[in-house]
Amino acid sequence: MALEFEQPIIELEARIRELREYADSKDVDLSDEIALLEQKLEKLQKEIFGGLSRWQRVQLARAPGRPTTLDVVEKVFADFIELHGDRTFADDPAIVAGLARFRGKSVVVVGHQKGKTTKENIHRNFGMPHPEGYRKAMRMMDMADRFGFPFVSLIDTPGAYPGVSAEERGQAWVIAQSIQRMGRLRVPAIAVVLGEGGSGGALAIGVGNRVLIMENAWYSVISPESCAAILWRDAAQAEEAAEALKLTAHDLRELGVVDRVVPEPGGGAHRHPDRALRELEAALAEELEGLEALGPGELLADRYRRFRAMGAVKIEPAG
Amino acid sequence: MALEFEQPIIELEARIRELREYADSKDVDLSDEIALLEQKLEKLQKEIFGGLSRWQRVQLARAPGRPTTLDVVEKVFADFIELHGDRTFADDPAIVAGLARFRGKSVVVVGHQKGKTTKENIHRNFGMPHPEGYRKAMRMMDMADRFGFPFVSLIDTPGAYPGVSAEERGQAWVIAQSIQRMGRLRVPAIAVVLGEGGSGGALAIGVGNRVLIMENAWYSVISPESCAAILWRDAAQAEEAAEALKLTAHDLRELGVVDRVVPEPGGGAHRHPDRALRELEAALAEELEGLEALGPGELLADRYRRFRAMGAVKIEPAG
Amino acid sequence: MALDRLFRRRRTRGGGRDVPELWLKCPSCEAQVYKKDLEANFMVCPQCGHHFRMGVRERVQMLADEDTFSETTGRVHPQDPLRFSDTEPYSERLSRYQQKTGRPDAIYGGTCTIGGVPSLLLAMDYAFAGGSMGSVVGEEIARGAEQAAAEGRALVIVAASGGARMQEAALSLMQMAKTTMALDRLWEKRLPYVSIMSDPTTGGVTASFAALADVILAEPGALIGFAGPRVIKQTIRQDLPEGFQRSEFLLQHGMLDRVTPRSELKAVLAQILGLLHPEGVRNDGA
Amino acid sequence: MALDRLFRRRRTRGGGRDVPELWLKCPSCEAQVYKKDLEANFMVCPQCGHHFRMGVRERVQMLADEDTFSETTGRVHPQDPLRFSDTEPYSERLSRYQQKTGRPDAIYGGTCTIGGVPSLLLAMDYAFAGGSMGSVVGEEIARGAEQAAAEGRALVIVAASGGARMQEAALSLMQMAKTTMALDRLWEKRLPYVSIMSDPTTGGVTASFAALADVILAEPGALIGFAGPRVIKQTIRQDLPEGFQRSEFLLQHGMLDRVTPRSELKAVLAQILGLLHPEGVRNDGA
Ligand SMILES: [Zn+2]
Ligand SMILES: [Zn+2]
Repeated sequence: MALEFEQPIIELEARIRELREYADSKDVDLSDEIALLEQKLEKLQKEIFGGLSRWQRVQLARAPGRPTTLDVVEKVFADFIELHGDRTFADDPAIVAGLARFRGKSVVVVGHQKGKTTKENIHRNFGMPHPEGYRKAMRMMDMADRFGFPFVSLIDTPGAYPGVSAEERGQAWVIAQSIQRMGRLRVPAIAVVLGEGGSGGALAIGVGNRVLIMENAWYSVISPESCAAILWRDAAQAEEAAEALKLTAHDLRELGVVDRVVPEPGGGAHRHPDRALRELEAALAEELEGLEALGPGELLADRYRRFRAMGAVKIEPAG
Repeated sequence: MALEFEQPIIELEARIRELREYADSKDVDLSDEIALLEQKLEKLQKEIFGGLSRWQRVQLARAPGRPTTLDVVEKVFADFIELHGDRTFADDPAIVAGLARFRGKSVVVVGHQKGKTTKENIHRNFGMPHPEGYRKAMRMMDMADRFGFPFVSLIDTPGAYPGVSAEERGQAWVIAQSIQRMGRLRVPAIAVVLGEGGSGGALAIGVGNRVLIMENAWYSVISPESCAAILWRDAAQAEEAAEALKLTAHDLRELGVVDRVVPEPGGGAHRHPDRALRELEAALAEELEGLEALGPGELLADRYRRFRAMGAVKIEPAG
Repeated sequence: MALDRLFRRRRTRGGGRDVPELWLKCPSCEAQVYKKDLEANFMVCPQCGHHFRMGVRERVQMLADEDTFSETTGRVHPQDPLRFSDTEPYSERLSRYQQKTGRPDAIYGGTCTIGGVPSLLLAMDYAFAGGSMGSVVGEEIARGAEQAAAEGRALVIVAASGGARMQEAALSLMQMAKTTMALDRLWEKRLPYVSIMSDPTTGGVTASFAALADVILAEPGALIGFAGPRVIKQTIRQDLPEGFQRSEFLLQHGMLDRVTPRSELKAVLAQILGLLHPEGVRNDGA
Repeated sequence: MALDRLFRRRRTRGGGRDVPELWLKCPSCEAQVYKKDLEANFMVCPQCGHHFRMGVRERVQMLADEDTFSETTGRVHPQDPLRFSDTEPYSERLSRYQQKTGRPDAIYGGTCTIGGVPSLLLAMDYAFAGGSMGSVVGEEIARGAEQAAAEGRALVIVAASGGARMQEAALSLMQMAKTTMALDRLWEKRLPYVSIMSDPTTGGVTASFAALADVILAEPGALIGFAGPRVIKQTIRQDLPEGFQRSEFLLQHGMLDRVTPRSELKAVLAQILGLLHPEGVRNDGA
């Protein structure tokens, strides 16, 4: 299941593991050899991960083993309790929501959820929400506002589900409503792009005072494959489309679309999820603390300023 | 189509009409005879309508020709424009909603709508809303609050639809939400029971600062037929159930459930809809004027006081 | 109105209510269960997990922290404002239920802590006229909400009801608005309200305060809905789908936060209250 | 993203865009329609009522009261922040559209009165890159909302768009949040916003400002939705239902207030604005 460009790292890791096991079982001292290989591993990781193409990052963002919303609520938050349903039509398993504690204080958490197995993926519709998912998210935003709890969203979706049922029940409407609802939160709101940030289905829960992104996540208006299919009329040009879309964490930091890149350990979050989540926890703690000083009106104004500034235009002076 | 107890009135009216036509066609003066019969008619109407049983009122409340929401918005309001949809699932024809002008000022109007023909009745589900109807109503309440317009609701339903589809989509939830939403209006709200006020499906749009009722309308927790079916285990006992439920306008005025009974002309609103609607217009004008002096907070407090006082209990002093 | 269900049920249940039975037959797995065992297991069938209905005192005992409960209900008494009579005068019906339950009407509750969170806990009594909501139930719930708001408590209501009480007609209907509007006192103070739906929760109770909680929990297999199944069957003239209007169905349709077995109910409730009312825990006042 | 539709359409349409044609074939009834007749009829087929796409100038002329329109757009110019290039560099694409339309980007509008109500009217230009929303469209809409709020005007936006503009990638996506949030300036002032959806209104435009109006009107037969029909077909691997994603379908599904033929659009819009912004009419200011 490893990605092609990871192979050298994985092979080297395997050799180190073997050497360790051998040393342990035979009770010989191979610490010098191991240390050498570990240095080599670190160098190799830096080399490979320092030179990742955008398309390779997209693959990392989708890699199995990468922390999902349920991993985050379990390991970054405490006392998580999942709450279900949109009180209108259904419970959507593609979005997970609930209450939790973060550093002792209550927070509301909402995130896209992909499955870890094929069966779970089908159950969770590969993390592609129906309108009900966004209505559940909005209900959670209401709850955050009602109790004055910070709102944390975790983005990891290829996009909102593009199916007949979703269209019939107003996919566009509910995404628009969710953007609006989140923009109106009177509490601190932080959005984190965990893996895939696919279009409006991602943005629907992305209207934070701060928007964070994991180092190997992507976030854009369209997936590279769909973009290639439309602009190049060939989905196989996804690699080129990924380059053109400038959809990586560092690209987005430069464009001002995200505020902070959460570093992933060498090898990527999918290979070292716990370390990645500790980085995320630290970043969340810092950002939340920074927002705590702001009152409801200031938070609203701060969020409007943030998104109002988005875009690249040249404005002629009034004649 | 006339009700049994109306027959003598209708016959007398027919005779007067005949006499008039005869006098006109033959050019003879029958004005004394006609005047006499008209006096008799008035006496007869008073007699019959003064002694109506509760069950007879229920029949009047359902009589074809009685003004419906669409008649009210056309004749009592000006510039009505219907707005559709709950922005979630469907447009429910059992509830009509829109903007209109009343005495020159903008108002939001929502009401149950029955059909006047069988075909229209099927289209409008006999005035029994699905959850979507109540969500449309709530959207209109939002609009009234947003613009500061008075909210007028017109109640005329046997009840919310008791079907599988309605249960699946949360009939109970949406009725509760609609009661809550209307209770939270920061604008003057007046509810008028036009015809049938059947249970929670009526109350969902009945949380007014003032609740008016047409003289021959009914309003209760259950229809007489259903009540009889449950308590007497015989739907044919509806007449007795109607008596027991004390569901007429005057009963409800006495119980404090409604604030004002809008008088209907002799013979009932279904036979003289325009005169009935003029009475309604005058009553609405007076009540709206009375509420205009109150600010948003006062309107909320007024509405809470009104409904908080409902019920008959005896409270032991604290020991 | 789902009171129809009450009558049907009572007829199909074996045995008079006043005869103490030592053994009960589980309606789900048909096992014969020793009543004491059942009571020790919070009225959950040890064989199959079927949730029997539960008395209100036992309910309060199960949810309130030990030795923290103090009753607030009991001083509000029903009237017969309509002098209602069907096959039996309402006033006599009331007396009968009052004698049977020892309570003035279909609700029981008071102040307590739950997992350390100061709360006002109310439980509807299905044994009293099918838990139907008339003026007294409405009044106690409104008072409960107001008291919780005034004293900084969470509100917890365990619903068990066939709906509004027909014998108080329009006045019962108005309780739906009264209870709903009283909940807003909690909003103003940012105090949480958790609704627990037990078997059955239908009619005007579901369509008012029970459906408007911050968090809605339901017991497994509970009948929950607006219209009663019999009425719906008459309307659609078809058999109802399997599992229709049961907790699990409602959860799938997005109406509930969780379906929680009775054995976990106290823990889940305490966790939710602790998260929604953290100041309450910190102050540690009851 | 429903930009895919744009490309498909352009290929299947007969005739180059730059050749002035005197006769057009109606795609609905297949009648040959004299172009001048069509224009005189607001681009509605006189035979069958099919609504052709309409130019933005004609749109503004049709909706604004005579001699009240004053353009506010045109000073915001697109950039190429990503130096995007697919089969053609974005910058060249932009120049081409700018030359073709005479406008810097896919939006045109200004202040006017509509039925006497002071308004800010914006129309998206489908002829410019399929009416796609990049930074300029987002900026003009945000400015429009802010100006309307500052000057006490109603906001009216005529949507005609395949969705967000891919060539500005994440920045286009952010316009969905920017435009949505700017609408709240109108809320603070109790000023109305009416959205008019014309053919097509899809993708990020539907999923942001276009769907969030106080009143949503749509033209008959317009394609309206989130995902494009081709994408949906690929997803479900089935043919789409008849009338799917057309105005009338959306109305039935509760998403629109009214489907209004172009011949009635001005009157209906004026009536709604008059009701929602009565002070505007009283002041009679433009
Ligand atoms: Zn059992
Ligand atoms: Zn044609």
